[in-house]
Amino acid sequence: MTEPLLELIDIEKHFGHVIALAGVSFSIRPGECHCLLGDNGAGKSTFIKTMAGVHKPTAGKIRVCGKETNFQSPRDAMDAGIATVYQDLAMIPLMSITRNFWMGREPVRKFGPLRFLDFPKANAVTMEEMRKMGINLRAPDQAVGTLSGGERQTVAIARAVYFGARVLILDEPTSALGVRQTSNVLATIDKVRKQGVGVIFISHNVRHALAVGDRFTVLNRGKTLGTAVRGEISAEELQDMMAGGQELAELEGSLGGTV
Amino acid sequence: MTEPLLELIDIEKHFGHVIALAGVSFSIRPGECHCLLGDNGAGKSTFIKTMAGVHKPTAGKIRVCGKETNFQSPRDAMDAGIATVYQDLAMIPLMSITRNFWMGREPVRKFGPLRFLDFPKANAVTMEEMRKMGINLRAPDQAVGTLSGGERQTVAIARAVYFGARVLILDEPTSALGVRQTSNVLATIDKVRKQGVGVIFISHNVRHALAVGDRFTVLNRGKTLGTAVRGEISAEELQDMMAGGQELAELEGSLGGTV
Amino acid sequence: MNEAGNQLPQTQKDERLREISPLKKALIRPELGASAGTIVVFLFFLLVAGDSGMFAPEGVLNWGVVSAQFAIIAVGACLLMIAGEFDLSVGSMIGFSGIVIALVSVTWGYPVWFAILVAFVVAIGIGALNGYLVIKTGLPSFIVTLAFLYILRGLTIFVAISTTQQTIIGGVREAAQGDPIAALFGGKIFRGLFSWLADQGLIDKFVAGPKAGQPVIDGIPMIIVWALVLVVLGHILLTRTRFGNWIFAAGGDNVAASNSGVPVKRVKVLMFMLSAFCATVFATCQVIEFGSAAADRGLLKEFEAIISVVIGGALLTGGYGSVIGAALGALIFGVVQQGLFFAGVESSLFRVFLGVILLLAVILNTYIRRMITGER
Amino acid sequence: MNEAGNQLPQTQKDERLREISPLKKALIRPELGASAGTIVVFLFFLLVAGDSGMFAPEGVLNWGVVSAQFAIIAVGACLLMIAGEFDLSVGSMIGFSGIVIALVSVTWGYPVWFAILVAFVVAIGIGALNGYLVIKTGLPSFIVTLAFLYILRGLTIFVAISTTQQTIIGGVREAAQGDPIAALFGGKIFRGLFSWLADQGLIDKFVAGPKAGQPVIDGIPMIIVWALVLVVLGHILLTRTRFGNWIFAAGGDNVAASNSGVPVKRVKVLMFMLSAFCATVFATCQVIEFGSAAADRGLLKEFEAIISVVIGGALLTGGYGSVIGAALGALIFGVVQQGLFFAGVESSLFRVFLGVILLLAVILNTYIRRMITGER
Amino acid sequence: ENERFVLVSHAPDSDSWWNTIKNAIKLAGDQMGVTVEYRNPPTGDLADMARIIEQASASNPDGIISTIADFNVLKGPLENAVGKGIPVITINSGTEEQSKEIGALMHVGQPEFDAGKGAGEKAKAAGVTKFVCVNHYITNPASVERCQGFAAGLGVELGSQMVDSGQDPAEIKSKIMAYLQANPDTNGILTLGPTSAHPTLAALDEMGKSGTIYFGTFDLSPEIATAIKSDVISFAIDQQPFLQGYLPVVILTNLARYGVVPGNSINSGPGFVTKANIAKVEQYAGEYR
Ligand SMILES: Nc1ncnc2c1ncn2[C@@H]1O[C@H](COP(=O)(O)OP(=O)(O)OP(=O)(O)O)[C@@H](O)[C@H]1O
Ligand SMILES: Nc1ncnc2c1ncn2[C@@H]1O[C@H](COP(=O)(O)OP(=O)(O)OP(=O)(O)O)[C@@H](O)[C@H]1O
Ligand SMILES: [Mg+2]
Ligand SMILES: [Mg+2]
Repeated sequence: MTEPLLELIDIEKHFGHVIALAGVSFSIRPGECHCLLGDNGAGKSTFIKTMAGVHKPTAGKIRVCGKETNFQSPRDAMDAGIATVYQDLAMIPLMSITRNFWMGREPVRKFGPLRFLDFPKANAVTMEEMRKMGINLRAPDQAVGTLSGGERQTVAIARAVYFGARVLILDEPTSALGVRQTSNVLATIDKVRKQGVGVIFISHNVRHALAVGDRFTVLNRGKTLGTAVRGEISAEELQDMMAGGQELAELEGSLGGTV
Repeated sequence: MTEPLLELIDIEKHFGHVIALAGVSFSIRPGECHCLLGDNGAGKSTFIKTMAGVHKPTAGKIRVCGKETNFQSPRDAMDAGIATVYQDLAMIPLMSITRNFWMGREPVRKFGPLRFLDFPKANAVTMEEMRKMGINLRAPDQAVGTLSGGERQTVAIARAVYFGARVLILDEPTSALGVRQTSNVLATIDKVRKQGVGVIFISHNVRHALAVGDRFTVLNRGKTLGTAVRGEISAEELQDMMAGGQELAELEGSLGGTV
Repeated sequence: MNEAGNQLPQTQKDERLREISPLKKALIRPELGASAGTIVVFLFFLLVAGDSGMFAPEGVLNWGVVSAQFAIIAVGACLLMIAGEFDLSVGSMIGFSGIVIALVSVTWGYPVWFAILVAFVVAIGIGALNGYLVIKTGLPSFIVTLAFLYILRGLTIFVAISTTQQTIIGGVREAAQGDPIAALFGGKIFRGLFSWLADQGLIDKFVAGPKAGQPVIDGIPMIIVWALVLVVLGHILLTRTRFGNWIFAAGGDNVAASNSGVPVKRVKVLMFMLSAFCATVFATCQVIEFGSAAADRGLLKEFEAIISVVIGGALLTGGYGSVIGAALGALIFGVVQQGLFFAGVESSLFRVFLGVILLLAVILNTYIRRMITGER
Repeated sequence: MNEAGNQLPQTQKDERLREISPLKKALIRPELGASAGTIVVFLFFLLVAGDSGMFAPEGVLNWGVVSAQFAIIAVGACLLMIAGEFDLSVGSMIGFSGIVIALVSVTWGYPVWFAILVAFVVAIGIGALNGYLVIKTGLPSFIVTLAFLYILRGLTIFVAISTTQQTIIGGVREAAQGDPIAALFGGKIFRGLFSWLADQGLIDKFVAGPKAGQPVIDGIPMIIVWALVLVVLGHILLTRTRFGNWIFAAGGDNVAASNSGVPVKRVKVLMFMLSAFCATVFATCQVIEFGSAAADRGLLKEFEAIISVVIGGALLTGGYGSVIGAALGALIFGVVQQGLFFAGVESSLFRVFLGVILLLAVILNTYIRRMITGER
Repeated sequence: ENERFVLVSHAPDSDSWWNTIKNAIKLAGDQMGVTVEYRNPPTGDLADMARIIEQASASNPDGIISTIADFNVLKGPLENAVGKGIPVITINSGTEEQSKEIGALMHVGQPEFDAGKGAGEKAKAAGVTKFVCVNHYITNPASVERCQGFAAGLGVELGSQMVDSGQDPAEIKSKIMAYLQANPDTNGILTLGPTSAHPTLAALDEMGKSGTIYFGTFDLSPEIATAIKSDVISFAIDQQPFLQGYLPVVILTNLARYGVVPGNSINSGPGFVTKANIAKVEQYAGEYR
């Protein structure tokens, strides 16, 4: 078994009097897609923000390629090869596509001691990466605000893929997407995974998770309910785990088992 | 066949140089759940905002119980018995649950010529309606900002159900919800429908739609692709219609048909 | 409160919440910061200026009047701020209304009640224009009312100079003699009570000068009455009526509110009009009391109104606040300003104190608000 | 631009878009409103004040210097506003820095270059404090800097009066004689060129008084040089560097930006420091040129800076704007202010004009911005 | 014929005292058949005033009339105007020496410190020992000089006897009342103009102290005149602003037309208006007096 790219051990996170995470462990290996599932408020977003350096854990350890690390800021995590597509996208509508694409990691060209943004390169890369994702842009200096929701989602993923050398985190990338856009995102996950990147995929949709996942971890009320490997678990079992079991059963009955 | 509660005929809506709706017709009868499906940007939200009086249609007719009407404001639509739960919730986090619940239709008590908010009634009804939806509130004057996402969603639906005498519109109520919350919402739709309310349900998720829908209308690029009745159409056909067909096929193959 | 049908048991949640003490819970209200501030400020001045006459009847009246002035404009600013907008033109409006009253009554010779009526109509009209521009263009009210800050001040000076060759127009007191409406703004009430009190020896009498024999306080100025009335009405409007709920909603999230059927635009325009109304009340009281109007009246009053409101716990971006808080903010502002005089502090330091108090109050209020609303 | 791998063909989209003309597309830039405004303003004054000396060399220098003054503070305000914050303490900072320079050099007798250094260090420190408070407390910068507006103005008056018994401190010019750093702020350049021009008869010479025989314009004041340098550097910083991208990002959405690895807090604090730096440049130029510092310098300059920036097309809430636009805004402001004098308009009307121009500019800019950014 | 002069003052837009001067230049302009433009820095910022003088001289008028509110600031621009051959007359604040150094034709005005000192000496004679100087315009240097002069005339330290009152009448009034309550041994008041004098009158009236405190003020207005008559105000320092506006226009016109000019500066004040000479003054107070 390959060594995990990223390992989180007994992570706790408190916000004032709210305990969002009460000891969660998790790992991701190269080339696998590890799905993080769970109810609303289970702590999924909080957990991945901890991986991404946005939150500092109250307790617990983070290991990158076996070495214990402390992320002081999202930059640290990025520098360690962890790229994240947040649930709320982290795009700035007033700025151009190129500027958004490169935000925080702008390419520079040196003129003696001075360093200027390298626009030709930035634009070219942006156009190319978006094209790879299946979107032909009219112009890279178009404002992100003028794009459709699906297009914005794609910019966010393209950016993460381009920079996300080793671990790619996707927080509910499909929840607001249509059927075609969803297929596209799932196909992209598959493609990226085959390149050896570890993908962490968060979803409420068991079917989406089963379509691409290699391992499945279910969070509940800030704790792990356990991790399952692909093939070992059925859609129904997963669904039950996520929802907590008994109550769902009766509803399923009255609705014809189609949830 | 019962007379439609609400009928929209050849609705068009332009925003500046964007044509969001290019002639959409739609109707809803008492006690049915009519699902509105479609890709991102198909115009679903724009369409239901037109029903709800938020947008005025550029062209087309709206009939309420057979009578042609022009909604000048969301209030007009509410007064005609149309209640809406928006995709972006329309809740104000800084305000208390009761104030949010009654927003725009506050109950008043008269003191001679003066009219004051009737807080005892407002609080009691709020507690009671939330309890009916399965949520026991600690206090009705708690700020909505302190509720979890699922709880907020429930307040929005409870409000719409309480006021939504005849037509209830739900814009993607389940997209951000967990499995259990989703079941809850679907069960509520079922309950409300049985009371004779016409429910318009918008979703990207074909399975959710099939679970509760009586009729299914698919929008694509601002136009109707057609309306199907429950039982006449399978999940696969619906999915294909929503996504536009051929491209999806290949993806499905590589992902094991589980989208 | 019933145990039936509980699919999502609330009690389970508690496992993930640490406890908040019930006392803390009872105390956290929007006005808490301002109430605490008021107590601290009074204790402070009792200590450093207790024997300077600050808490003698005349002293109380002194800072009472100043606080009342702040309170009058703070009520308008508070409701407007809760509705999500700003009015930087309050100060210019005060100068403008005053000049209108003096011009119509003294220069043009109409009765004072008519002049006051004209001033109210014109000012409220301008308030409505402010509001109309804000809702129509979607521009931030900061910019629109900043433009009116300049436009109104310029017009005031221009009108005053081009009609009377002066920027101060006097003689309003003489014109207002016997005018019933003017007395509503410039008179005093409870005169009988105070002379009785003085006769009983409960308050002092003048011992020398032209007023020898009269009580040192001969009544409560109407400006204090106006302030109290506006605060009480504003508080009831905001917390007890349907319209009050709409004010909160308009400021909290105007799209959400208007989607829910709240007539947001009407609410906002009305609040701009209220702000203009309060400015005109302020101006009228001042003009009637001092008998003259000047083009430079009200300079920087908009900031003082905003500061009172913010000290009182309102959120600058709207949707949260309290009229009682704003009134307490005005009280703190007035007491500190006058108290420093009583305490004999170098007067230029007043601004330094004001700035520091503003900062401290706002930090405290933010902490309280986050506890109440779960904001992050 | 390649035809391969196009799963979501872009071309299909066009069916739902009406056409925009290419000319319109080429023109819509953030500075468009300000550029158009500049042209209109110049045409206007060429018509009404063309023969008043406004466009003679001295006239040009006159409004040039005034515009340069506005431009210096507008650059700081512009970058800060794009980064999503406000600074209402600019005016007080100008007064404060000036008094510091005069106090250290004249009253305490240190060399002027040292006094200037002290002023910059203190001012930038206060700017950093402003920024620190804003990011640390999460309070709106409106409130924090409003507090500093009062605190700094109060301190300025207090310090001036308590050390020298005056609110004005003169004698800086004498102290600055021969000081190399002072010349950087108060000197003139191209003196040789201008005396040559005067010898050629291209510009007039003084005919009387102590300066008889010297050209009426003997050089370009350093304040214009500072303005140009700051505008050019600011523009390059904003549009051509990585840091510039961070400024946009910080103002556009600070959570998104910091999640993407932009050091938002650092950017904001630095922009507050820049704003203080610009205010101090302004103050230093003024003190060295006029030889005295007064406690009332810079009153209301914060609004003038904000107005220039907003006329220049920046968005009050951050994330959008241009330094060139702000500079054009400053030019419009300066030309209108001085031009009205040249045209002989009643000066109280200046404010009315200013307010109206502000409104018009902002409405135009909003329209342009919506076209560019697809905002709704 | 139809010469054009510019008068530049240091007062903010709303300063009412300058109306007398505005009226005077209008009258003089009508009488002499010339145009006189009035300019001032809107907020009273003296650096802005320097720009206005530069602007005025760039517009090549036939003469400039200006105050010397701050010699340091205004010296350069005024020298340049003189250098361009534009005749300059200085008025109001500033001294004769400063005016000469600039190269102006003459100075028509009253030195602020001396005016304050004169008032202080008068007050000392009346037995004033502790006073309050109500400064409604503390950021203006001339205002502080007046208070300092008054203190010097009394022979006491100014210290905290100068109050920064702000410009709002109600605030001025309540600040005076607060000050007098906290310092009951105050027996003298100096106000610097109608803006602070009127609320002070109201404050004294309300405290029943009208006439019990020695009260002097700068400048005149109808209210001040009334108060002098009723013994509430002991004197008003009248620098006769009318002359400061009227004379320069007449002198500059005659210089432009006939080349004649008086050789000396003119002291327009301080003149003390008391009950004795109030009658004449009263009729035109606020307009020409
Ligand atoms: N900054 C914060 N301050 C206080 N509480 C927080 C904060 N962020 C998150 N929480 C709380 O932590 C818990 C976990 O939230 P989180 O967003 O991680 O859930 P999630 O699993 O992503 O849910 P969803 O499926 O709805 O996105 C929630 O109860 C939430 O209210
Ligand atoms: N106010 C507006 N101004 C301009 N264009 C708009 C406006 N509102 C919506 N649109 C455009 O109209 C189209 C339809 O948008 P709408 O929000 O109705 O789609 P939707 O079907 O609800 O999509 P989703 O599934 O993503 O919610 C989109 O192209 C959108 O960009
Ligand atoms: Mg989440
Ligand atoms: Mg939608």
